[in-house]
Amino acid sequence: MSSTTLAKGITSGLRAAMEKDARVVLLGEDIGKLGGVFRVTEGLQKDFGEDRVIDTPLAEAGIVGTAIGMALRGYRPVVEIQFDGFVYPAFDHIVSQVAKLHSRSLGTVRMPMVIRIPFGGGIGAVEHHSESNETYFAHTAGLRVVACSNPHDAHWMIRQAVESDDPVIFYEPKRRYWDKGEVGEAPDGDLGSARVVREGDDVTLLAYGPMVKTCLQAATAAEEDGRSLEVVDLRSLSPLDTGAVLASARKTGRVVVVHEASTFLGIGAELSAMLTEEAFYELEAPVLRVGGYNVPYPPSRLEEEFLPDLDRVLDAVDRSLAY
Amino acid sequence: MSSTTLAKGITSGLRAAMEKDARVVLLGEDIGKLGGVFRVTEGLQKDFGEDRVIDTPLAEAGIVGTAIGMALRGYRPVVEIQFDGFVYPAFDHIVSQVAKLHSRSLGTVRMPMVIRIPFGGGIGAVEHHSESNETYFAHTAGLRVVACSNPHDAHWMIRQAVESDDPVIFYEPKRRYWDKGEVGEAPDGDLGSARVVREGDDVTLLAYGPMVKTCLQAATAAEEDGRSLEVVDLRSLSPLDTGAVLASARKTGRVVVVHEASTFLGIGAELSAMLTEEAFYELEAPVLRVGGYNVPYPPSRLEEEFLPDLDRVLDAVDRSLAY
Amino acid sequence: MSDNEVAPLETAYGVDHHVTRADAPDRPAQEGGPDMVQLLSPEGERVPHPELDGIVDALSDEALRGLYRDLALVRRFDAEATALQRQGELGLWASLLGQEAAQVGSGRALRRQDYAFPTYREHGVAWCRGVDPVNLLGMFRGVNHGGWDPNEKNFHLYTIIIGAQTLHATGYAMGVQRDGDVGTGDEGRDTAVIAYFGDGATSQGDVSEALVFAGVNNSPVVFFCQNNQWAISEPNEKQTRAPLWHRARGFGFPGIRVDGNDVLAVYAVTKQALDAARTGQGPTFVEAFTYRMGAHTTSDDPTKYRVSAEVEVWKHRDPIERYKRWLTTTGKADADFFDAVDAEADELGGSVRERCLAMPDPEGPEMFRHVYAEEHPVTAREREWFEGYHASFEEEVAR
Amino acid sequence: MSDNEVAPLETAYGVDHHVTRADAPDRPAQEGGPDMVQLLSPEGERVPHPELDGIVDALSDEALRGLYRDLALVRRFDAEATALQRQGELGLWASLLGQEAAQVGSGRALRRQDYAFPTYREHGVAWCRGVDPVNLLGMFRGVNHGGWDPNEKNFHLYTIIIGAQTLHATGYAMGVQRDGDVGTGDEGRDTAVIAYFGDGATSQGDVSEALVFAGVNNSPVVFFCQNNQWAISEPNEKQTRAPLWHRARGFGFPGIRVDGNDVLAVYAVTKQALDAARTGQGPTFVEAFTYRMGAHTTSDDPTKYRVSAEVEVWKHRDPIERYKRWLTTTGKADADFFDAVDAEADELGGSVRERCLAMPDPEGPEMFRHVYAEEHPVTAREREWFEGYHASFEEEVAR
Ligand SMILES: Cc1ncc(C[n+]2csc(CCOP(=O)(O)OP(=O)(O)O)c2C)c(N)n1
Ligand SMILES: Cc1ncc(C[n+]2csc(CCOP(=O)(O)OP(=O)(O)O)c2C)c(N)n1
Ligand SMILES: [Mg+2]
Ligand SMILES: [Mg+2]
Repeated sequence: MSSTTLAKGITSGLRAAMEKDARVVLLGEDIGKLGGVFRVTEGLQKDFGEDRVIDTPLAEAGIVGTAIGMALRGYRPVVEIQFDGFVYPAFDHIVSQVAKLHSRSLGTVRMPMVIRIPFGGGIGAVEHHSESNETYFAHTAGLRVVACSNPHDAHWMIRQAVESDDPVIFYEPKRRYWDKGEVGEAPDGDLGSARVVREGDDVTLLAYGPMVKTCLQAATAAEEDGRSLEVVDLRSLSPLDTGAVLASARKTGRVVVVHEASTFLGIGAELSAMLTEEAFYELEAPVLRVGGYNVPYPPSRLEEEFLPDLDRVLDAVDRSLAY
Repeated sequence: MSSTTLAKGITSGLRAAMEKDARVVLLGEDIGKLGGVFRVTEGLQKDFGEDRVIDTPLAEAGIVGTAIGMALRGYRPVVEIQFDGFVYPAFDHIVSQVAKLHSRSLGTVRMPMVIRIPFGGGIGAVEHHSESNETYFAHTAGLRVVACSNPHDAHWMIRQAVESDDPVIFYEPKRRYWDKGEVGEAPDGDLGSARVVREGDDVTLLAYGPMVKTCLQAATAAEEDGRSLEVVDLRSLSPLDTGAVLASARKTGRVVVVHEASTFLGIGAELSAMLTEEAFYELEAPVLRVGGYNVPYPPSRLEEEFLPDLDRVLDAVDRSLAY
Repeated sequence: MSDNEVAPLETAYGVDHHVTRADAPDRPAQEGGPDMVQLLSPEGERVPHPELDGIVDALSDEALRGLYRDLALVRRFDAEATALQRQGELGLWASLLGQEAAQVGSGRALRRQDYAFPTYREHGVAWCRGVDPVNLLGMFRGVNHGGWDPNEKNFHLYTIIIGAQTLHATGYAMGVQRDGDVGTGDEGRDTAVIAYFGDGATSQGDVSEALVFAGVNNSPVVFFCQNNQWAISEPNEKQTRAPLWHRARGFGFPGIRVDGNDVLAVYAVTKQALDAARTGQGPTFVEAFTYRMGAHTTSDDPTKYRVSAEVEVWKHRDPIERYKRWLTTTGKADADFFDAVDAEADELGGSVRERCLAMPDPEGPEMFRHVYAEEHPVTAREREWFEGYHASFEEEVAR
Repeated sequence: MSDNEVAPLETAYGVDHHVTRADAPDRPAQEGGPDMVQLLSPEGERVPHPELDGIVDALSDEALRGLYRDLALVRRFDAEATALQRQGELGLWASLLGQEAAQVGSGRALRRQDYAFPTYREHGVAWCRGVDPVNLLGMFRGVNHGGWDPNEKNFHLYTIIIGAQTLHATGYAMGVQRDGDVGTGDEGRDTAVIAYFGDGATSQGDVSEALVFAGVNNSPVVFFCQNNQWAISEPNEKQTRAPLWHRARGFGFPGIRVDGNDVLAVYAVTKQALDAARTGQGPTFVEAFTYRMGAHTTSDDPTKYRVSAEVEVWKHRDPIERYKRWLTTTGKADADFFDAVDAEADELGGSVRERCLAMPDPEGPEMFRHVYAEEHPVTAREREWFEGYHASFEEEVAR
């Protein structure tokens, strides 16, 4: 038990994974001496050497493409994408190769690769540094997509991701990197599981990554108004933990999904469709979505208005309760 | 009025657009002498010259990237992506540049670009040649995404797409390329509009591209069982014509969405979420989704089992009516 | 096939190139130019080459006959596959006609521990790697996306996305380096990787990035470009302004052009490059100058874009004829040998045909297998649904 | 600034390069090497260069002093921006410290009709293109993604996605060709395009693809690479095994290395390359060998990865000091001139600061504008919702 930041939770998770398995290698831009722009890999090159913590040329297709080759040779590569908006040059390798190689090879080839992506807004960054692109990957069969929201999960989920024999897109909520919390002795369930992080009866809030904290704050605020909100941290977006989500939805009958990504075809769309299919008669209100607007991520001076916040979550809760 | 194939409907549409505006240029692999692997650009290089019908190097990022530059110079580039699965190397340019340049430049720059993508399965092709990747683009603000389903629309929609000052991802249902039909004198509404292609009362089928025909067949078959299905050709996926979709949904109270793309975060998810939000009390059944399974597109000998067909559509209709 | 010593590379690769603004593309002559390494003329005469002769001279007559057998069998297999496609047994076929020497020459230069990354046309390399040819048909027949275990054959699956495999090869080579399997001096251990790609592929960013990564890491990988002059309908000059073998220099390692229709030259040049790689001298770019004698694939119609006179010129440079002539005139092989190979080829053709027709179609639920290595609830639920749904039809039919 | 005749290119670019396996990366010496074009030594002495002297000699003293003014003002502006960031007025700043000569030299070689495609660090080029420096701050302050009309300045928006703009530049140049604005002999019409990018960018596939497209199309584009030795924390040898200027040859056009801290050499070399482009001689790759004196951006901490001794070495090669020395010793400028420039710089700094602080924050609904050029119902509905939602708060507050 120790208190640490979300970023350092990942660092220690990576360290543990690297100590346990010599085949774990890290690849990325500036991850060596600099320790990555968010210092997540700080100290790892010093301790594990340049062969295992590889400062690559500046080319994301090259990074993921060579990581595929290393995986074929038996390595377990962990790739760092410097910022969410820089993953697209590697998109082809991720969706056409990483996601498909296991199935294409009839199971003879495995792709135990983790692609770490610091994602989302809220840090006042310039363009391309605040994207929430999880839909692209969650829609792609063959990938697992997860997002951590606190130091404990950050630590354990990265270890689980590295241990998974499937490729995992690992989203890190960059504006929560510096949030502190305890890292417990064991993971909370496996990589595909959601977790109820606050129990409640009136409305269910479904969130992941940076929005979990926002939803918890909303729940606290709502309590003052006598409203009991349940908050579920989805943790995994592909697969969705439909059992956990359904259980909560059935209990409250009202669901609000919250994410930074644009709502149009955001994860909220899938959750709404799935919940309506599975619990048609149990929902008292339509699943409501609170997300980024359907516009390119705006200049940072507008990001507070773009991003879902406590008020917008509570507004949706009100609307849900009005049904 | 003339009867022609869907492919030739596009050819004549492109020809008309090029005759009307000398700034319209075509770029792609093998689109010159060969006329494209589907012969959609057949004869155009001969008539408009190599400067306007450009056989590019084999590099999709290069094609879209240089098309952006040509658009900045005032041209209206129409890019052909040879097959759906080959668009990913250009993904970065499409989502980070094409989609954003107008807004990034505060409106001073326009991106009147069309990216033509033959899409979907059903032609017995090898891997990467049968993808339905519309979710990726429809989720991307700044792009318009449309799909034609018949020769008339093919002709007029490509002309509208070329005339649009916004970037348009133009999906062509490759297995319907050889379907014949009349091309009328004028377009059916503007580029963003859906169209009711068969009226009915019991259940609404929402489809686009190749699945429109499948749904029409299903509606004919259902008629024999005394079921009246309404079929709406969405035509535009971004924006969705919510007015038309809602009108039909309200009329029948039951909706089935059909597409080849995997259902998880497919367009059906958005339609389900939107319809449930907008017409919660009017739906008699949850919006049901019939789509590709959530697996990589299988070897072609399995594609009939992978793709939605008449039976699967009718099965969903039955399930919808059972509510 | 016997192994040889590493010849000094500098001499072979010391050719200089100087691009001026006046530099003209290769076509329409499509001559390899004075820098092209050739050991056998189109007439089947041995062209001396001080640096490479040793590699070829070290081959036993049996090995030399073996190369011929490879060429002939691969061509026969390819013809059978084309026929199978015409008869509707395959959805598509990408013929290697004309490129047999480029593939067999390089494929036979590989050691067992080496690893090859093919495109979709490397049937000759697959043959050299011991892949049962019938397994190459699965993808084209639509019964699978690749019918062999890459790790068993050290031969990756066919890659359709142009150029992607060059990065996979480079990464694999980076893994080889980390395993310490370079420059140990142990013949059975030191490992090289070879990436195959076409002339068109050189335009893809992926290929250039592979050159960057391989150069920077000094990785044991050979970039083997079969310049068959065409990328579907686009001739070479639509892809590059400079000869392709010039490309590598700017990334910090040597490039060389070899006559891709000369099996001996391809063998020698590739072997030298592979040995350079495995001994720690880093990557080499080999441009095998050859020609796609047939259509791009069976779906293609080359009469739309190229003249038959060009094909005629290249017929004269046929890789098998020239090698046969040399084997005959040097007395290394006689009519009996050629007859035996012909017979074996017919047998192979028949067997491939028979086994192709016998290939079972996959079962529907197969598509849900192997999507993930570990249980995935969405896939599991869908498979269940799928099975139930199809079972309901069978019940209906049964009733 | 006066214009000059096109000097013959072959001589300037006739330098040959020969990469051997032993080829060592440039660091840690970071010497430009014998092939680097230099017209002014770090000591401020004029190095004769038969082919390029004519270009520089044709510049009037006024023009030469103008170059100094540009360098000094740009540096001052940059320092002000860094200060504004430290004070929280900008979210980030990417300083060009040390790269003034590379940017001003190349920027002043452009004609009005030419078009430039920058990265995020081309403040000096922006200056030469007539962009009001305060507009460069908008993106870093977070009030917009780019605050000028690219078509008015013939200066594209800053591009953050590394390398992407090289393809945009190439496409733009393909448009120029189609407009017939190459090789007409009309000085006001013939147009060249310049693409700026860094050493790190050369690894991106996009950049290589741009070289392919430009080569194949013989497009009027100059690839201007500022090799400032670092890509954030990664030194040049992590990106390339060969000197960067070697890269172009394999794509079929010339490359040249110029001392990027020598404003005269950069001007001359770029002008020659631009004129070659506009007269139809196709692309050139220019590597400006320079140094990033500061951090990558204000978010960066270079002490983590580079030694101060290196920075010291480069201080000695400062682009402004050397040019000032030369202007002084040759009597082209006197103390009064330098004082006047200093005063102007201070004024610029003050004005930039003032106007930066006065920049209005964008209004919320702005984000819905310009997403599409034509009405889009989703955006329209959302904007309405947004306005209603925020209005309701104001009502609440009002109550
Ligand atoms: C990324 C991508 N774009 C386009 C294609 C379509 N395509 C298949 S083969 C081919 C031409 C390849 O030419 P080349 O690299 O010379 O190889 P060859 O077929 O001549 O062996 C093209 C454009 C593809 N498979 N992948
Ligand atoms: C596609 C992409 N990947 C990563 C980044 C993050 N990034 C910003 S600047 C930079 C280094 C660029 O180095 P270089 O090209 O040498 O230009 P310099 O900053 O030195 O001017 C990196 C990796 C990015 N902006 N875009
Ligand atoms: Mg080829
Ligand atoms: Mg740099």
